[in-house]
Amino acid sequence: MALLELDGLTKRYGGLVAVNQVSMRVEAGEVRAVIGPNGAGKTSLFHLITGVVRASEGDVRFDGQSLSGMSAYRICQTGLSRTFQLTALFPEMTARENVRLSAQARMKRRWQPFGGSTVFAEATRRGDDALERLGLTAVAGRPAGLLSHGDQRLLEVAMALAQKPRVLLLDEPTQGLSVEETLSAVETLSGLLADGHLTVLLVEHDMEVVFRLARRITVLHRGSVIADDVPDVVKADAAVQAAYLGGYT
Amino acid sequence: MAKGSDVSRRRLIQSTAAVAVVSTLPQYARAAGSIKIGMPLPLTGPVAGVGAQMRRACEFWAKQVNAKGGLLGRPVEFIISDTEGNPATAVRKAQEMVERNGVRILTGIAVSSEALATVPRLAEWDTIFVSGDNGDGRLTAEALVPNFFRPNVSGPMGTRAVALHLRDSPMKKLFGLGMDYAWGHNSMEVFEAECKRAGKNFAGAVFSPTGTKDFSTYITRIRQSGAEGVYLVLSGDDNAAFLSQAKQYRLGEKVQLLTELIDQMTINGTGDATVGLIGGSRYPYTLDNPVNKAFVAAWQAEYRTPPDMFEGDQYQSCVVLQAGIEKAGSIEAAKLRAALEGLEVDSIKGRVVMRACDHQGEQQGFVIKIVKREGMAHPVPEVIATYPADRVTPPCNKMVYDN
Amino acid sequence: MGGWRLFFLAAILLAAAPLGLPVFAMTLLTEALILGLLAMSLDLMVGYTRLISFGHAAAYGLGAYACGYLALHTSLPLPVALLAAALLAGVVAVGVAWVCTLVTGVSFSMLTLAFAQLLYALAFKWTSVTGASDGLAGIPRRAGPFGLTVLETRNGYYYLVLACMLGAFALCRLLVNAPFGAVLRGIRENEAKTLALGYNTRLYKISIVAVAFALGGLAGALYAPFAGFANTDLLFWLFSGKVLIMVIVGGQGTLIGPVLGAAFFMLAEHVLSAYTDSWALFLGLIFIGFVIFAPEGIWGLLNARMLKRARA
Amino acid sequence: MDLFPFLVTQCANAFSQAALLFFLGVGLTLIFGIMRIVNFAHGSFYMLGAFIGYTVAHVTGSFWLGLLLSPVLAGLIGTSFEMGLLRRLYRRDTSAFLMVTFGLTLVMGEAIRLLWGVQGLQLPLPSMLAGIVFLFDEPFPVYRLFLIAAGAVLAVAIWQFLERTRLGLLIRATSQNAEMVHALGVDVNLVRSGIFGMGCGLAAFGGVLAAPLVTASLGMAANAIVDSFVIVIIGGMGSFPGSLCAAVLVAFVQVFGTYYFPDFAIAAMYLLMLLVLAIRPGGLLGQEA
Repeated sequence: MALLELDGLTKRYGGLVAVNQVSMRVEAGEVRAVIGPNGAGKTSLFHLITGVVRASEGDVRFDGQSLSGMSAYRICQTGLSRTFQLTALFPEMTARENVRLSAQARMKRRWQPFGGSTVFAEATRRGDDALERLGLTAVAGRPAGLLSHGDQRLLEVAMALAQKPRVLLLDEPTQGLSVEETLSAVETLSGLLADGHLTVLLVEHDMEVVFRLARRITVLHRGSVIADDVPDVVKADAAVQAAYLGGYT
Repeated sequence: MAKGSDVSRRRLIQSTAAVAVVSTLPQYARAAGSIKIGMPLPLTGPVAGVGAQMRRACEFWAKQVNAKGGLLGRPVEFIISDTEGNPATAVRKAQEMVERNGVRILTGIAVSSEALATVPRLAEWDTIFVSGDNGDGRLTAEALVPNFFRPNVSGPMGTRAVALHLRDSPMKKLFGLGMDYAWGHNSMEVFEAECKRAGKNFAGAVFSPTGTKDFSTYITRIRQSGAEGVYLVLSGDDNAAFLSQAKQYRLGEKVQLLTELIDQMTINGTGDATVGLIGGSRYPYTLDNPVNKAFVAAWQAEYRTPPDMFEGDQYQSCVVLQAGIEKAGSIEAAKLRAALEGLEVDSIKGRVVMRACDHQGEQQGFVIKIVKREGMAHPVPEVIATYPADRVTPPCNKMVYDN
Repeated sequence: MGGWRLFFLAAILLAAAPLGLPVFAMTLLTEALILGLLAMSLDLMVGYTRLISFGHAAAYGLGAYACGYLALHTSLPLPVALLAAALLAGVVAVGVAWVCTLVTGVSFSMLTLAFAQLLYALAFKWTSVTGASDGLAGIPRRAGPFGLTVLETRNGYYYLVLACMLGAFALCRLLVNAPFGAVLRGIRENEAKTLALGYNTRLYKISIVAVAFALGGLAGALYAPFAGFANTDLLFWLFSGKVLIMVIVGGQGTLIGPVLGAAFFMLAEHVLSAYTDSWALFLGLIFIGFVIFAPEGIWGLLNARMLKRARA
Repeated sequence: MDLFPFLVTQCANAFSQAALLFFLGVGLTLIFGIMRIVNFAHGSFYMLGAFIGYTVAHVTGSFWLGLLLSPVLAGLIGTSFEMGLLRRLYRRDTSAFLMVTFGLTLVMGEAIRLLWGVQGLQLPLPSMLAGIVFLFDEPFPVYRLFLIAAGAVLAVAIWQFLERTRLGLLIRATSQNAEMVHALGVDVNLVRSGIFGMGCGLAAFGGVLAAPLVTASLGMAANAIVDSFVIVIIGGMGSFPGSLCAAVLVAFVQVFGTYYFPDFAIAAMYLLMLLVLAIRPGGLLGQEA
């Protein structure tokens, strides 16, 4: 059984269909990319999976359990952690506090009103671990709002990682980065994904990034899936080229 | 209004007070030169107009007294501070005057919520409070405390005067519009009882929240009631707003407007909208008696305007206090209280008797009509009826009348 | 800052105050501490969670009316009445917050204002309990069966207020420094992200509003027997606005700042109004000056000074 | 009074009140939509308008001149306040605006007390507005009809301004997306100052028109602040048609609520706000759902 299954997922806004009958299976340990031109419905798909937006039709199953009707925070608690297309951090907190707060969300006594030094200690340990894996240890003490844009993108990934998610959803992790920043970020990410412990669903615009990181690609066009296969096959797919790669130089 | 001179004057008063209070022990402060009278009152906020009148009356009285060598050979000095009409501030200011400035006599405290919050503390402070304008009937009924005295006219007394006047009027059916406030409800209760006693048809009353701006719905209600007269218990901005709008709807052409009280300041602010209004008055400066004539003449020499309603009422309270202090030969609360109880004074409104049972000053009641007069910029009140003290003063410790 | 060390120093100084201060200064200090407790409770919402309330007078008024009613109509000892009033405010807050947290930003502020005004209307209309516009007057300080007659004296009452203040401060400080407080800071800086991390942010918001109301209610409950009355002015929106300004002028998100802000606001108004009728003009200019020259508020100003001295 | 004439009169009452609420709310809506700031001083500009209107009308003997000059003067004061003070604060959070406009409210209230005194001031109507008409035999003041007409004219004028002019387009764009206007290469500072002044001017316009009903008095500001915020929130923040709908809705609830349930008059507006926001968290015509 697949870890994450989408089954006929549809979202309509009035007459507009943002996501149309999308079905997809992501196996444990897989790194899957969802690509498509602007407005293809990639981010909408993420919003549907994570419960930010309610689906008009269809279902999301995670480890066999249906997520439909669950609120966003609860879905996150089942083990799905995401990053945002537009960087979402706690700008006045240090990088370390950012990951700590993220890690704390997965702990039983995350709400503890007094004391809580053991909670903090454990959360800091998990957070520091995540920072190290993304090479951010050197900037751990800096306020997140003052980090470079590249580090901010990686910090968001570190926050998701600190939650030890069973599925990691990355929404355009290199969005807005310069060429050099993108290269180094991709380097870091591919190192992270190399060992195959993580299950990743990746939305990305940049083809270079997708082909470096993903082992399987789903192509969305106007809300519908038009291809779903390994990178080489997708690259060669005529429909995909027409819809997407054709316009991409 | 120019405030500059007032400010420096008060600063002077404050600093002398500060020097006088070398110790926090009240005994020493009391032995100091002047007689200090504390006056927390609203100088800013919606009730500031009333506060300004009360302050002027006290300053005028103090000047008169001090020109004649003071009281008990000591000069009189007012310690004045702004309460914004807020009871929390009023209590704090009063407490400061008592604890820091060694005050043993209070006046001012204009708003009934301020007074009701303050009076329970008087015993603890060992201080006498002589009201200058508080109309809330409860202060001399359920809420009476031994150290409170009211030489001024209360709300029920004003209503009673209007009601007595109505007994002789051909109007049969009456309606009421009151402020949704203790004062409004108390006065309307008295009015309703009086209507029934006089065999009139009381068609009901509505109450508007304080701060109401649009009275159109209330005007519709009054019109629909079919009453020939409507009794108004409104004050300040609400009163001005209602009268302005009633005039725009030509309400006065069909219904006689009656009011518990109206002062010259409101008349000046509302203009012709008040003409024809019949109402009670705590003090109409047009009263014809020698004491009042001398007072009005002296006042006009000082301020070039006639004294307004709250100015007259507050002045009378000061005169009563003066007589009390002279009789007691002291300002200690116990002695002053004994002296004030049963005290009789010939004041600007005629004879005032501070009856011992509930500390209400028995005095005449007046009914006025607002008229336009040649040569006057604003309409003025004209006294159309006067009722003796025993008819307008309620039974002891009561707000409602039984005859 | 050596937080707790400063706390104990302040506690000792305040405890010694009755020895050195004149009578009326103690009255002012007591009232300042009560208002400080109220402002501090609002800081939990405004400073730590960015929940800007225009209706915190609701908590104060509820506490004051509840405590006043109990003191006038029952023989409950004062400490019990205080706790009951605080509890009532906290419970009411859960309902209020449940509705208010449906929206965010200025709409949240306006809904808190709406609730406070509805309570104000209720206090005006529920005559048998609240005394309508007259309010409750002559509220006694009832010592009760424990023989705590010391609470009836001025200094005894001051120590009660001081104890409540210090206790509440310690509680708030523990709360904001615990994991729970870390989540509040997350909500303050980025609520959507906090939700996405898996926190039920609405529950956290409702909880903190309940704590803030309970402590604000405690402040109101302390005020009623202190001043001897409770009336509708304590619930009016203008008072809510003043408390909010106390928090901001003191320095939001610092707990101690709002306490200083409350004392400053009250004393500035009290002292200025004794010298000039135009006190509002000067007070207004002072606030504008603070926004421009001391954006971090009074506590920020003091902190900067202390840092400078430490460096020198 | 029969039911039909009663309903006509009450509706006319409600529309005249709606006009006053609309003048009050629309200026705040414009300011909020474009600047996202909480302007506590809005009620003070409303009050200032009434007092300036009174003085101009008394000095010149013309109500109309008062109605014209007062918004202009108040608008200029508002603009200079924005340029001198608010402009420094756009990078700061809400609390800075709260405190600075609260401070301004205190300063303006006291300045007005010093200049005009504590006594309420009546603004007399020109004779053409002082009359009365009969709606099905029920007397109704001409002035209230004039208020309704003025409200309608102003609503159309603002609507046309927003739809047809470049500045109007900018305002609509900015209330949806502040970044976009930067991208269009517009002097945002100038737009902000202008809009703030315009909002204050509209409040003053409402103040002059309200003065004959309530007299110009020191209590005007405090009530007006809450009323204007309620209109803006019920209508949906930054939505011009929303504030129009909200003004009409609030006025009808006030007028009919006061008639049938006088005990709830004090709470009607707040209950309405709770109800609207519980159903539509963004307000009647607001964007955020």
